[in-house]
Amino acid sequence: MTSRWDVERFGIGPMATPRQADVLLVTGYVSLKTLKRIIRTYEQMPEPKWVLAFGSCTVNGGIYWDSYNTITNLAEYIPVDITVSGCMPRPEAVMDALQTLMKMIQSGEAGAYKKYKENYEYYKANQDRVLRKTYPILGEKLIQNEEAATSIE
Amino acid sequence: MNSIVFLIVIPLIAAFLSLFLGKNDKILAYIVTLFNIIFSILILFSGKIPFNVAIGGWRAPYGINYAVTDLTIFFLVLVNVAALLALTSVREIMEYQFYSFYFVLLSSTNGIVLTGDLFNFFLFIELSTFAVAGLISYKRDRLSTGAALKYLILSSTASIFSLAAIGLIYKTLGTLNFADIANKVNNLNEASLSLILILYISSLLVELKIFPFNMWVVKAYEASKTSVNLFIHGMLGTAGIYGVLRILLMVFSKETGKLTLSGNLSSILMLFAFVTVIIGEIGALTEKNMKKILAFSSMAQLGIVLFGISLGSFDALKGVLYIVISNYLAKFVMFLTVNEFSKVSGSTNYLDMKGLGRRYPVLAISFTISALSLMGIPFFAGFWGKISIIGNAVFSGKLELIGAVLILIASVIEGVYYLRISHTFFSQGHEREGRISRVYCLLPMILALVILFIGINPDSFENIISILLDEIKSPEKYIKLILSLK
Amino acid sequence: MVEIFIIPLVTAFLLAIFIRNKKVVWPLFLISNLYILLKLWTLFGKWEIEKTIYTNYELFGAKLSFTLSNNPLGWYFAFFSAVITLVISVFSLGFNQKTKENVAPIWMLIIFSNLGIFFAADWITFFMMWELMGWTSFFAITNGRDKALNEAKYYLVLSLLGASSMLIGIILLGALTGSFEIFASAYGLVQVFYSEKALSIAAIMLLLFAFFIKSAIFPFYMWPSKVYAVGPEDYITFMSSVMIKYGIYPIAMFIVPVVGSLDLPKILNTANWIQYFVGYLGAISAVLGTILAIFQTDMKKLFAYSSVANMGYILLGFASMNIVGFEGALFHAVNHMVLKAAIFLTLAAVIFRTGESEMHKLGGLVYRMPITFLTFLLGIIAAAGIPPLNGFGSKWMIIQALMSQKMIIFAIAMIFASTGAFMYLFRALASIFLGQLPDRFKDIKEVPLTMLIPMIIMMIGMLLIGVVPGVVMKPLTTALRAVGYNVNIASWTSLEGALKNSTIDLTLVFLIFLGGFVISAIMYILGNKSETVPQEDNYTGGEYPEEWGVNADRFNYSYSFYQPFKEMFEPLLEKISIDEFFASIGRNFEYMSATVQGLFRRGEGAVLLFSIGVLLLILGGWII
Amino acid sequence: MAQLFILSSISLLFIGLFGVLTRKNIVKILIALNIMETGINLLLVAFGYVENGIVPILTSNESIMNLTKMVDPVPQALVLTSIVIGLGTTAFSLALAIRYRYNHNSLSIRASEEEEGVNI
Amino acid sequence: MIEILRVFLFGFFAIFIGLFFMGIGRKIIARIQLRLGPPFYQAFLDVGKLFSRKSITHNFVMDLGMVMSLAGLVATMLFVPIAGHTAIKTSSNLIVIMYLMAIGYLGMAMAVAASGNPNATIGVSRALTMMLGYEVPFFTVMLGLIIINGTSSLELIANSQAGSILNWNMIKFPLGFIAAEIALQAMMGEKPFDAMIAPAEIASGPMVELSGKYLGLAFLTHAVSIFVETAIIVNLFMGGASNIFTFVLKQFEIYLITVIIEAVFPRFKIEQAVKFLWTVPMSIALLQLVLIVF
Repeated sequence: MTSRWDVERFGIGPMATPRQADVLLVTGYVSLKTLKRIIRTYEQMPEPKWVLAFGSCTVNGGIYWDSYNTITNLAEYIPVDITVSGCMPRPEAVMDALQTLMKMIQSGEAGAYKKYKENYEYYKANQDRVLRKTYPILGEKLIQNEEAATSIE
Repeated sequence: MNSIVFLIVIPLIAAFLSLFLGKNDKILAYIVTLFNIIFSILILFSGKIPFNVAIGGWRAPYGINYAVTDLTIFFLVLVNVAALLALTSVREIMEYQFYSFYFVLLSSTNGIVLTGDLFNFFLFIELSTFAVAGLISYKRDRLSTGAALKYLILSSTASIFSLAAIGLIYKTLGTLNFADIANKVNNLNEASLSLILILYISSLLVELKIFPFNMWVVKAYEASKTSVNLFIHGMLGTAGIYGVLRILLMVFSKETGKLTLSGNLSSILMLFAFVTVIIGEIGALTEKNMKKILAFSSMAQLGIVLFGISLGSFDALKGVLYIVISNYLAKFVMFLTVNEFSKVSGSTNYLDMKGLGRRYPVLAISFTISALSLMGIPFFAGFWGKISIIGNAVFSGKLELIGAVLILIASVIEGVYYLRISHTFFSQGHEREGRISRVYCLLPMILALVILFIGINPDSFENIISILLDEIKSPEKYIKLILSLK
Repeated sequence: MVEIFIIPLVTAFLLAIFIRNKKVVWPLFLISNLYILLKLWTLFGKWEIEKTIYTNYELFGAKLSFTLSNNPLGWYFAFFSAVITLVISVFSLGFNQKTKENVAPIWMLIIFSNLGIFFAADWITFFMMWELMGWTSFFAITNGRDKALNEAKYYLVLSLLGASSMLIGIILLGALTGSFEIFASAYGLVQVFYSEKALSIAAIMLLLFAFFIKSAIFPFYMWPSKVYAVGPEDYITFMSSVMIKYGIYPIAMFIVPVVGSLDLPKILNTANWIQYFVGYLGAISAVLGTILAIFQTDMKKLFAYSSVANMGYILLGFASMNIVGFEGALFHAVNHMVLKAAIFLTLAAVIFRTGESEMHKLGGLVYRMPITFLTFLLGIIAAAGIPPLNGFGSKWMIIQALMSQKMIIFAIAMIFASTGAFMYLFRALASIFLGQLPDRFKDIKEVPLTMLIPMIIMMIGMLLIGVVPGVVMKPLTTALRAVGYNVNIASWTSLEGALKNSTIDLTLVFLIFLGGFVISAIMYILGNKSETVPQEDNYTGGEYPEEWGVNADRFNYSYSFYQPFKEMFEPLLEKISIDEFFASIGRNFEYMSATVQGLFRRGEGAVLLFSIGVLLLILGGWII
Repeated sequence: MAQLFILSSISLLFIGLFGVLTRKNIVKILIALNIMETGINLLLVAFGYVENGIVPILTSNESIMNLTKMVDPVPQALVLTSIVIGLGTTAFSLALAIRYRYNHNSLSIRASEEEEGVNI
Repeated sequence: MIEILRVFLFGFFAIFIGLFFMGIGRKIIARIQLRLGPPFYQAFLDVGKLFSRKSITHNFVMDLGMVMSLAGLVATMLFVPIAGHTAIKTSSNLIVIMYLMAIGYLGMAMAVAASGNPNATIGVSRALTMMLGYEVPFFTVMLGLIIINGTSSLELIANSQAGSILNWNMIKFPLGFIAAEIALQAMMGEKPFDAMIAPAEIASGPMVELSGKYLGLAFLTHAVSIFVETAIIVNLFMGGASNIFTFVLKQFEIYLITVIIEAVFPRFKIEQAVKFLWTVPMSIALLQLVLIVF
């Protein structure tokens, strides 16, 4: 996406925060840890929003298809508008996908974010099922420790 | 008006009587003190002032004489009223020694103010020294014995010096009468006059609590009872101021109404004065014991008084009189307040008196008013003194200017420690068992109101002071009166 | 005329009697202030009213008399301070329901001295009122709490030192000019200046010393930060808005006319050395106050330093010795009164509800206290000197004057300070009201009505003065004319600058701003509608902050707000520490005190010292 | 002769002063004080001393003729008084010294230095 | 009525020109980096898109602040004479302009801080620090021009340079112009002075929580600020212009310089930036000031 390929000529540019973004590019395999963050990022994006799943890993797990901590299909957890296959996909493919997405948006086909709202329970259940296995690294424990430390003082 | 001698004699008789009266001493003390007050007030309003009484019919300068002038009667009233006020702080039953010494002190201070003879003056000072030392040692504990002994040794040494001075005067002038000395003082050469003054002043400065001569003060105040503190402050101190005024300004003054001490003597005195002020205020700065604080503070106030006197101008002298009256009243208020508070709190440490000002606001406010007056804050009596002294010091010369600045700085320090104490009174404290009767709050309140009144309306006091100043300005009247010259 | 002096005294007495009954005290306080304000209103224009008390007390051969006169400049200050006081006293009604202590009687005495300072026609009266204000504020600051003692002591020492220097200054002045009346002594000083140069300058400097202390100008800039941090909040509001002006008023009244009428040699063709002296102190105060304010973590300290900076601006206005600068400085004095009162009222409200004055422990209060927030917002906009509010006009006038006098260093210092003001003001805004609301403040409420009304009044006041500066400028110019300055009566809406073609119409500025607002609002309305999310919903790189033990309290960026900036200045500030200097003086005095006490504690040595004394007497008085 | 008196009195005075300044024992200090006092009394008498003078008592009419030869009586009166006072002082001081010894268990003037603390 | 129309006309004109500049600026940067770059109307499209999206707000302060920020800048713009015209007859006082601009920044800062995101607050703290950095040299330059002309009216200063190009302050006071240019670079928040945005470091700083129309308003604010700042420089140093096209052209020249600098520079740390601004441009400006005054 750098100056050699220059996506900016289509008016496309990277944004630093989900608040400013229209499209979420999920590039590469999605581990459970990543999924959690992807979901939060996705939920923080203002509507309308679209998801571009990038590479085989997001579609079927790719070479991580049997990994214990990698999900195989991103679409089960957040609605995906368009996917790019390949491992890795070439930049041309990505640019093509983006342009296709633009066309889809113009024709009104791309409305997956509505699906997410409608079928929220489904997605939520899927997310919960896998995310139950992940625990916060510090979380409650840290807070408790700190409280204990302060009470000792 | 020969009966003026009663002022001295009756307390002396009472001193003997008190040995036998036992518990009735207190009543006797009140009676005698009241008698003295009433008597001096009667003299004040008799319209015969000024007059001169030659004892035994020996006309001055040959005999001892008691002269009553405006200045005398003013200090006489102050001394006697001080005695009464101080007596009110005596609550417990005292043994006969206390009252006996008290009567001696009363008699001798009255004598100091009344007498017109240098040797007589010395005698009364010696007598008062006894009395004070006795009163200080009344408690008989370690502290008070040490303090009394210290005071006694110091004042004995001082009295030897003054005796030497008296001898010298007699040798050179052939007389010991105030008026006669004043009349003849111009015949003296500078050197002898200086020596005489040096020897005499150094003993007076012991009573005036001026710095290198005042090592007894703090211990004596700390060791003795509040009533004794008040005796020292109100009677001895006031009489001492009278002595300085009379002897420096009216007896040994070569020009009328000027402190024309020979050579650098007035500068040295001034140096002593403001060193005393600084020492006093700095000493009080971190002190916790209220009595010591008050001792340091009265030291400093008398330093200011001496500073004003050594300036040698009448405006400054007016300021001195304001300071005298402000210090006189304020210290009474403070000592009485501290007395009451320390009874409730069980200690003289001011930190232990936390919160008492909330329960007894009258006392605490009175204390604050007196503190502000001592600091020379406007609307209180001390201000009129301070502005006068500082105003005259600024233009008198370099040393005077430095002195004025130091005194102002000292008053800042004074402000810090006094208002800190006031604040402690008003801050949140814990409950205490003891109670202070409302009656005891009354006296400090009245005295504080007097301070406030003088501060707001200096006119009321200005008239008295102008009469006093008139007398100091013209010692020749005094000479004429006593020597019956035409 | 006399009533406004008697009423506070009587009220103070009554307040002292009813001190334990809060239901009586504060309404009485309010009524008394209301009365004073109304009375002052009727005094406008009646400049000839005068009341003299004669005494027999003689000083320098003349009988003293105390004169209170309705002088125009004093009225200007007194009136606006009375307005502020009234507003604060409404606030106090609600604020003091919780407090245990009661500052009202002392405060009333300070109001008495306040009026006295502004209406005194002679120096002795002025000095008396000045001293009264000094020690009463000590008690008001401590207010019976031990934790405030050290700070109050610091203030007391400075204020007594100032008063002492003022006393000597007054005495010098009286001796030089033969009069204690302020105006007469000003004329007299100008006449004797050339013959008694050293003494006259000494008198001016001694007076300035006192005024600088009271207005927290550079070497004495420390006390506001100490005092405001511990004092009772409603009284501190009064102090920061009204009392800090006590140094400004006599400078305007006496120093500026005197220095203005002197013909001193000019440095570099711009100004004389007194102007530069005053100006440099002002510039240093403005810059240093700003820099220090940026680093504070306590909000009251922050605004204390902001006051120091503002006093610096006012002094710069005086230093310009230009009528626009002079008017600007006086205008700024009132503006600062209004805006500081507004800001400190909000701070008091915040402390009333949260009990917290460290900024990094607060945050997000806008969710719970919107009106307080709005007042604070307007207050800081005014304090930053941004146009539609009131701080702008006066700052603008001062800068104009400085530029017209070619005082480039001062103008740059002023710009530095007012740009730096954005930094600390925004810091306060962001840390207190914006950001995340900590859990422990979840259930606080907006302050009660009696505290809201004053804040709303202050908001209206700031906006009113900002949009219609004539509200203040008309009385000011009228007063200045009455004093004898050759000024035009200001119009309601516009301000005149010192440079060519520089009249600005503040109402027009406001209208243009409104125009901009309308355009902006149109754009806003044109946009799609928005959805409100809770404060926890924030971009965090996809992380859940709570999983990392980060709660709302920690999720605020407010502790080392300007850390890089601070690192730039730290080496400089560490080297120059006036605070440490004063502290070391205090310590030395304590050591000396211990030494002296030790001297008196000794058993022996009494006779030795006695002999030394005699020896000294003999040496000094007899031999030499 | 008078010079001799004065010289000796002044030397007594300084001896006494030296004693007061250097001694630590209270009794010794009091003795030194008394020496000083004696010195001063001697001084006073010396001031009124007249070489080959007579007693200042008017015994007969002739004695009026010898007024100039009479010793001045006033210093003698003064000395008498001051001796009495000195006696009183000494007695009182000694009484206090006993009390001091009783309280401090010592007669050293330094013994009272360590006193600290607060009492009513 | 006419006045109101003029206000709207000037306001929208400034927005239009600002967005136009932004678009061209992006294109130029792309060309410098050997890219094709977006079309020049891309900025309009962006703004249109942002305003049509749904947006997220945290509380009313965000709405108020964003509106205030654009309002402040537009109001400032109305004071700046454009080719000798202002929307409403005023003396176009420089100090008023400088302070009015601040209200826009304050509004923006308030809005983003209200979101409660620490990144935004960090960004604002950096922006304000930077502000202290550039205001001082910029004002120093201005001060020289004000003192030599004896007026603080921007219009009069512009008029005083009428005539040939040699009358321009840019030629007469080259040092001042250089200092002002550097300060302008910081004022616009372009590289190397863009520590407050720093997308990779603090997630685009103040803009981190802005979405939809809020971001749109921020864009517009930026556009107007470009317009205002370049207009001030044009009036101060390039003698204004007789007609509007020349004026915009001159503005564009100024903008071009900043864009070119931006394209080739990396980023200063914030304290480095402030130190740089207080040493290099400040000393140049002071030198200029001393030359002018004495």
